[in-house]
Amino acid sequence: MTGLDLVARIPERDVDLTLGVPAGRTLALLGPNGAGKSTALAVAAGLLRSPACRVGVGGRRLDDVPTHHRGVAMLSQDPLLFPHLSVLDNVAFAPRAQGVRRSAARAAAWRWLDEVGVSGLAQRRPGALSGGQSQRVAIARALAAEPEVLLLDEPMAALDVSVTPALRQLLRRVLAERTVLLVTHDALDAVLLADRVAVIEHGRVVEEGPTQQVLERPRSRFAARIAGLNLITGRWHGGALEGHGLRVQGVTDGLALAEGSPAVAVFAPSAVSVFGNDPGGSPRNAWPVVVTDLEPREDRVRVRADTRLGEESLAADVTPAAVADLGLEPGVRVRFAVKATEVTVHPAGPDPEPPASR
Amino acid sequence: MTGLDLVARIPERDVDLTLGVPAGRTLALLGPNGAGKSTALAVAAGLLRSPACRVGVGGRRLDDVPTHHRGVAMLSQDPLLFPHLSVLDNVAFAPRAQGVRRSAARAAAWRWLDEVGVSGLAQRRPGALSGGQSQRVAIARALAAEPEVLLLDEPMAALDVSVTPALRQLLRRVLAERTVLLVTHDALDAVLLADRVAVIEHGRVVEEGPTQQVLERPRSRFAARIAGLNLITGRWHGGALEGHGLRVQGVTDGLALAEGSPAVAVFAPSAVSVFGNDPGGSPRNAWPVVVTDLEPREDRVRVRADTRLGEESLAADVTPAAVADLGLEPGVRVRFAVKATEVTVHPAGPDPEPPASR
Amino acid sequence: MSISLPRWLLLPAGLAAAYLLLPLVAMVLRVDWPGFLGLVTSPSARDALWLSLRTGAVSTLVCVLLGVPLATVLARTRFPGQGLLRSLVLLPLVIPPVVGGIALLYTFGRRGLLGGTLEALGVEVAFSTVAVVMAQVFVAMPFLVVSTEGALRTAGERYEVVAATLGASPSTVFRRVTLPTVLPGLLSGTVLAFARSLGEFGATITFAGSLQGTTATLPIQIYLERVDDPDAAVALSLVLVLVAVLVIGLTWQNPVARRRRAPA
Amino acid sequence: MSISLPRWLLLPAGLAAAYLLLPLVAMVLRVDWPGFLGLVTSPSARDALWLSLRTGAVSTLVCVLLGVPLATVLARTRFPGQGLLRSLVLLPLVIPPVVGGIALLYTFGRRGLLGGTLEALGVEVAFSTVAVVMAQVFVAMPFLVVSTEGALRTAGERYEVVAATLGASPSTVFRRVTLPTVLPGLLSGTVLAFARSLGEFGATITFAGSLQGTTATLPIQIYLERVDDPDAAVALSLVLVLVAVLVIGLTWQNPVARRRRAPA
Amino acid sequence: GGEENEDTTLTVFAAASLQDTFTEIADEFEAEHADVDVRLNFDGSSGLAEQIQGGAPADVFASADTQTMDTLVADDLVESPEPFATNTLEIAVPPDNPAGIATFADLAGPDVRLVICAPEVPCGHATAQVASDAGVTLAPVSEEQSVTDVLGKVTTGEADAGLVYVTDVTAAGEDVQGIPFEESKDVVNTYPIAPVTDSEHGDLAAEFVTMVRSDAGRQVLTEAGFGTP
Ligand SMILES: Nc1ncnc2c1ncn2[C@@H]1O[C@H](COP(=O)(O)OP(=O)(O)OP(=O)(O)O)[C@@H](O)[C@H]1O
Ligand SMILES: Nc1ncnc2c1ncn2[C@@H]1O[C@H](COP(=O)(O)OP(=O)(O)OP(=O)(O)O)[C@@H](O)[C@H]1O
Ligand SMILES: [Mg+2]
Ligand SMILES: [Mg+2]
Repeated sequence: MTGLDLVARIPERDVDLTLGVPAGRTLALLGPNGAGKSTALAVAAGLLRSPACRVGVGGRRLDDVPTHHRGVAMLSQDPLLFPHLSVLDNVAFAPRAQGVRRSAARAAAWRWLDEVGVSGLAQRRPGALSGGQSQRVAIARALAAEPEVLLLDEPMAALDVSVTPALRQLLRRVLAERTVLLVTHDALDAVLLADRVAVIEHGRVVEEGPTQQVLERPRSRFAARIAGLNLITGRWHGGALEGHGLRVQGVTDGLALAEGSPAVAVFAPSAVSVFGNDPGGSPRNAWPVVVTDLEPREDRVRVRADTRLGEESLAADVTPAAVADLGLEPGVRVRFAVKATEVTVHPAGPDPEPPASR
Repeated sequence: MTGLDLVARIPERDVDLTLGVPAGRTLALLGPNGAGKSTALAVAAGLLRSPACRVGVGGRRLDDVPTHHRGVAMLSQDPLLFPHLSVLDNVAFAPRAQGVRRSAARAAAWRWLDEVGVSGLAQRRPGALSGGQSQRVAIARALAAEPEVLLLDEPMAALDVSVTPALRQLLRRVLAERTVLLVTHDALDAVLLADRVAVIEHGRVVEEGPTQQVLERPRSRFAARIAGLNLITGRWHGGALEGHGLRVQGVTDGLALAEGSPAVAVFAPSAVSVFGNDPGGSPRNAWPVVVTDLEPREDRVRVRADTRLGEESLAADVTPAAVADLGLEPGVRVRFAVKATEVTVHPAGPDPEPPASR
Repeated sequence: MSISLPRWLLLPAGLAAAYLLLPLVAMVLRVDWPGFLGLVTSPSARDALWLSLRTGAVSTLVCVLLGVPLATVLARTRFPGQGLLRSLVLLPLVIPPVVGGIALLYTFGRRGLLGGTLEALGVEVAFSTVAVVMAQVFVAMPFLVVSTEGALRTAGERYEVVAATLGASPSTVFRRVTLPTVLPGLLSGTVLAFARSLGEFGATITFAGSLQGTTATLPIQIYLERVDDPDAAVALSLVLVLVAVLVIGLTWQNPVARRRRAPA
Repeated sequence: MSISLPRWLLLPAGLAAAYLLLPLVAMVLRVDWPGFLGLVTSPSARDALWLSLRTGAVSTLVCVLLGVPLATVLARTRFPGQGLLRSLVLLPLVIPPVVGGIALLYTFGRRGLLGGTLEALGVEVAFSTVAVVMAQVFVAMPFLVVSTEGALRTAGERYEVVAATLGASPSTVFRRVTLPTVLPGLLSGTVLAFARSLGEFGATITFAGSLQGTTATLPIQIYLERVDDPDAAVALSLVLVLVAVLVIGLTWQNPVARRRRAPA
Repeated sequence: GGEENEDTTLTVFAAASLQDTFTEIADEFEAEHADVDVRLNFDGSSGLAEQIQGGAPADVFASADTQTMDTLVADDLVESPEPFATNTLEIAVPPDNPAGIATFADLAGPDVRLVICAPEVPCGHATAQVASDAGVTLAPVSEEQSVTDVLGKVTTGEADAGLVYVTDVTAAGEDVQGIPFEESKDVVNTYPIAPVTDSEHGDLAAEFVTMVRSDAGRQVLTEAGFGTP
C-alpha cells in the first residue's frame, strides 16, 4: 500500500493546497462550498492538470501518468452512472476494465450492490433509479474498482438516514485497507472514517491534524462550526467503553461491539452538563474534572476541563448564566455529566492508537 | 393562494400516494431512498402523467394542463443548471419566461443570488461551479420563478453546514407565502419549514399529520428513526421562550428573535436528563413533570411525561439502568432537565397556532 | 482535455484524413497556375460564384427554418408512422440528384402535380433562381434533419423538462433551451447542408436548367467547362473549395471553439 | 414524452416533410407500372442493384471504421491546424462529385500521384469494384465524420472522465463509453453515409467507369437509362428508394427505438 | 461474363448516345468472336476522354464529336481515328406542340420557351453555328449541359422546344415530336472511332472498329437515325 502526496495549485480557481495521506490512512477534507475540496480530488485523479500540480503515490510521481494508470478510483459528487449500462454492468465496469472476466466481474458487482443494499435494482437502467439509489450504486461502482487510492466526494449525500449508519460501517471496513481522501460535510464521517482531517477554506488548508485534535479543538472558524466534539478512545468492556481511566456509557446505534475491542465514544460539548457535585438522576456518566479554560463563543461558553488523571481533556458548552451560577473558573473542581443516550460508541478499527507515521 | 391535491399512482414504480397541501401551507415528505418522494413531485409538476394520476391546484384540475401553465415550480434533486447560460441568466430564466423584461428579470436574479450567497458567481458558467454552489444557484432559480406551488426536492443537499441555517431562514420566509411540497431527509427541515409531514415508504403514505405530532410521536419505523423530537411552541420573552406555562432557555443559532415574536424550541429526547429532584448544576431548564408512559426501544427507554399543567407532553430517552435507578413508572413525579445549549430556538412564523384547516 | 484517446485511434483517423485530403492535393498540383487567375475571374465564373453563394445561403436558411422543426418533431414526439417518415425523409439523399430533379419537375413543373395550382397562383418557378434554391433545399435538407435529430437524441430532454417546470412555454423552451443545447449538432448539420447546396448540380440542372446569372451555379459552370477544358473545371473547383473553406471556416469554427472554451 | 412541443413547430415541420415527400409521390404516380417489373428485373438492373448493395455496405463499413476515429480525434483533441483540418474534411461534400472523381483519378489513377507506387505494388484500382467503393467512401465519409463529431460534442466527456477514474484504459473508454453514448448520432451518420453511398454517381462514373456488373451501380444504370428512356430511369430510381427505405428502416429504426424505450 | 474460360476482354468506351447501337454491335461482335467478351463503358465523350487520360484500361474509344477525339490524338492516346456516323440537329417539341413551332425561325418567337445545349458542349456548338448561319438570334431560357437534359425539359413539357440530334428524337419515341429543318443540313456532327494506343489487344480493337464501320454496323446505326459520313 502506498501513500498519497498532493500539491494542487490551480490559480484559475484560487486553489493552492498541499496535502499528504500516509499509506493506508484516510484524510478527511472539510470546508465550505467552493473551498476547493473537489478540485483537490480532481487533481489527484489526474482530471485536472497544470504544471504547478504534483501528485505522488507511494513516492512515485504521477504527474504524467494518465488517469486510468494511477490506481486511483474516484466517486464524484454527481453519481454519473453510465446511462447505457444496467446497474449491474455499471458496478462491474471497473473490474471488467481491469481485465477481470465477465462472470467474475459480475459476481463482484453483485457483492458490492448487496453491500450497499440495492442488489434488487441490478437489472435496472440508471435512468430508472431514485437519487439515493443512484448514489448507492455509484458508491458500489467506485468501491468495486478496488483501487490503492480512493477519492470519495461526499459519499453520504442524498442517502436516507436509515441506511447511513450501515454505509458508514461498510466504508470504515473498506477504507481501512486503502489510502483515502474523503470529502464530507459531516463531522461524524470524519470521526468514524478518517485518521486525519484537513480543513480547507478559500482554496487553502487552514488547519490540518489528527481527527481527534482538529475536531476537539478546532482552530479555524469553519471547523469550529461543524466540530467541537468530545472523543474518548478506549476498549469495550462489559457494555461500556473504558479508556484513559474513564468508564463511558453510551449507545451503539445498533452495531455489535465485541468485548475488548477498540472503540471510540463521541459526544457534543453541548451535551455535557456541569454540576458542583454528583447530581444523581438519570445521567449515567459523571466524571470529576478540573476546569482548565473558559472560551466564550457567541451565546455560550465552552468550558474545557481535564479529568483527574490529567489524561483526557473534555469540553462542555454552557450558558453564561450557568458559568456565573457555578462560579466556573480555571482550577475549579466540578463534575461533567453526560447522558448515556447522548454518547455514541463506535467501533474504532484495529488500531485505535495513532500510528507511528503521525 | 391555492392548495394542492395530488393522487400519484404510478404502478411501474409501485407508487400510490394521495397527498393534500392546504393553500399557503408546506407539507414535508420524509421517507427512505426509493420511497417515491421524487415521483410525487414529478406527478405534481406534470412531468409524469398517467390516467390514474390526479393533480388539482386550488380546486382546478391540472391533469391535462401542460407543465408550464401549472404555476408550479420545481427544484429537482439534480441541480441541472442550463450549461449554456451564465449563472445570472439561469436565475433570470423563469422571470424572463414569464414575460418579465430583461433588466427587471436580471435585477430579480441578482437579488435571489444574493439571498443564497452566491452573487459573486453571477457571471460564471454553471460548468465552473462547485457542487454546493450549483445547488444554491438551483435554489435561487426555482425561487425566482415565484410560483404559487413550489416543489422542492432535497433543497439542502450538498450545502455546507455554515450556510444551512441562513438558507433555512430564507426558505422559511419564502415558503410562508406559498403552497409547498418539500422532500427532505432532515427532521429539522420538517420542523422549521413544514406545517405537516407525510412519511412515505414503499410508495405508500404510512403516516401523515401535523409536523409536531408526527415528529414527537412517530408511529412509522422510518419516522421513528429520524424524529422523536421535543417541540415547544411559544413566544420569545426576555431571552427565553415562554409557552404552555414553561420557560425554555436555548440557543438561537445566531438568528435574531424579536421580543414577543412566535418561536419554537426544539430538543432531542436524548438530551433530556431525568432527576428525582432539582439537580442544580448547569442545566438551565428543569421542569417538574409526571411520567405518563415508558416505551422501551432497542437499547434505551423513551420516557414520556406531561408538564404539571398537563398541556405539554415531553419525551426523554434514558438507559434501562436509569429507569431502574430512579424507579420510573407512570405517575411518578420527576424533573426533566435540558441544557440550554441543547435546545435550539427558531422563529416560528407569523402564526404559531395550527391553522383551522388542520 | 483531461482524457487521453487510445493511440491506435490515430492510425485510422490519419488514414481517413489522408484519404480525404490527398485528392485535394492532387487537384491543386494539377492546376495550371499561370492561367488560373484569368480563368476564375471570367465574367461567367464570377456570375456563377456569386449565384452559388446567394442561392447556397438562401437554401441553407430555408433548410434550417424548415428542417430544424422537422428534426425536433421526429426526435421529440411519437406518432404512428413516425418510423416510416424518418426513413422517407432520407430519400432525397439516396435518389441520384438528377432523378431528384426529375421528381421536382413532376411536382412543381408546368405539367407537374402542383403545376396547375402554381400556375393559377401566377407562380412560375421553372428556369428561375427560385428553382435553383428549391433543388438545393431538396437535396440538402435531409442532412440537416438527420444530424440535428441525432444531436437532439444524444442531448436528451432533461434541460427542457427543467425549463418547463420553471414556467417556460414550449416556444420559450425550444428557443432558449433546445436550440442552444444542440447547437454543435445543429451547426454541423447546417454546415453539411450549406456544403451540399454549394456542390449541388444534378437536381439543379434538371429542374432549373442553366443560364448564366440566373440558374448557372458554379458546379454547373464547372461541368460545362469540363467538356471544353478540364483544367478550367479543376481551377473552378478549386475556387469552390476555397469559398467553402472560407465560409465554413468563418461560420463553423468560431461558435464551436467558443463553446469548447466554456468548461463542460 | 412529458414535454410538449410548441404547436407552431408543426407548420414548418409539416412543410418540410411535404416538400421532401411530395416529389416522391409525384415520381410514384408517373411510374409506368405495367412495364415496371420487366424493367427492374432486367439482368443489367439486377446486376446494378446487387453491386450497389454490396459496394454501399462495404463503403459504409469503411466510412465507420475510418470516420469514427477521425470524428473522435476532431472532437476530443486540440492540435494546431485542427480548425483547418475540420473544414478540409468537409470538402468532398462541396466539390461536385465528378470533379471529386477526377481528383481521385489524379491521385490513384495509373498516372496519378500514387499511381506509380500502386503500380509498383501491383495494385490497380481504377475501373474496378474497389474503385467504386473508393469513390463512395470519398463522398460519403464527410457525412459520417461531421454528424458523429457533432454528437460527440453534444454528449460531452463527463462519462469518459468517470470511466477513466475507474481504471478504464482509453481503448476501453472508447469502446464501452464513448461509442454507446453517441450511438444515436453515430447511427444517423452511418445512415447518411450509407444513403449517400447508395446514391453516389458522379465520382463513381468518372473514377470507376460504368462497366456492367463491375462498376455500373444502380445510379449509373439510371443515368444511362435516362439518355434513352426517362421512364425507365424513374422506375429504377424507385427501386433504389425502396431498397433504401428497407435497409434504413431495418438498421436505423430498431436501435433508435430500443434506446428510446430506455427511460432517459 | 465468361471469365471462367479465360476470355479476352475488349473494353470499349463509347459516348452515351451510342448506348443502344453499340450494345447491339457488341453482341454481334461477341457472336463472331467466341472467346471475346466486350465490356462497354458509356459516359459523356469528355468524361470518357478524361478517364482515358487518367489511365483507364480502354481498347476502343468512340466519341460523339471530333474535338474530344482530337485532344486524345494530341496526347498520343489514340491512333488514327475514323468517322463512323453523323448526326444533325432537329427541333424537339412536346407531342402537343404548345408553341406551334413549325420552322427554325419560330424558335426565336417571344413567347417560346426554348432550351438548347450550352455553347461549351458539342451540341451547343452546333446549335450556335446553325443559328448564326440562319441569321436567327436565339434567346433560350436555359443552356443545358447535355442533349439528355434538353430532351428532359421537352418531354416533361417544361420547355416549348429544344434543339437536339435526330437520333435523340428517334430514341425518345412518342414522348416528343421531331421537327426537321432545312438549316440543319449544313452543320453535321461527325462521330469518330479509334483504337486506344495502350491497348493490349490492338488487333481485336482494330477488328471492332472495322465491325462498326462495316455494313452490318452501319445498318444498326442507320436504324437509330444516324447518318453516314
Ligand atoms: N470547471 C471550473 N472552472 C473554473 N472554476 C471552477 C470550476 N469548477 C469549480 N470551480 C471553482 O473552484 C472553486 C473550488 O471548487 P470545488 O468544486 O473544488 O469546491 P468544493 O470544495 O468541492 O465545494 P462544494 O462543497 O460546493 O462541492 C470554486 O470557487 C468554484 O467556483
Ligand atoms: N424513470 C423511472 N422509471 C422507473 N422507475 C423509476 C424511475 N425513477 C425512479 N423509479 C423508481 O421508483 C421508485 C421511487 O423513486 P423516487 O425517485 O420517487 O424515490 P425517492 O423517494 O425520491 O428516493 P430518493 O430519496 O433516493 O431520492 C424507486 O423504486 C425508483 O427505483
Ligand atoms: Mg465539491
Ligand atoms: Mg428523490
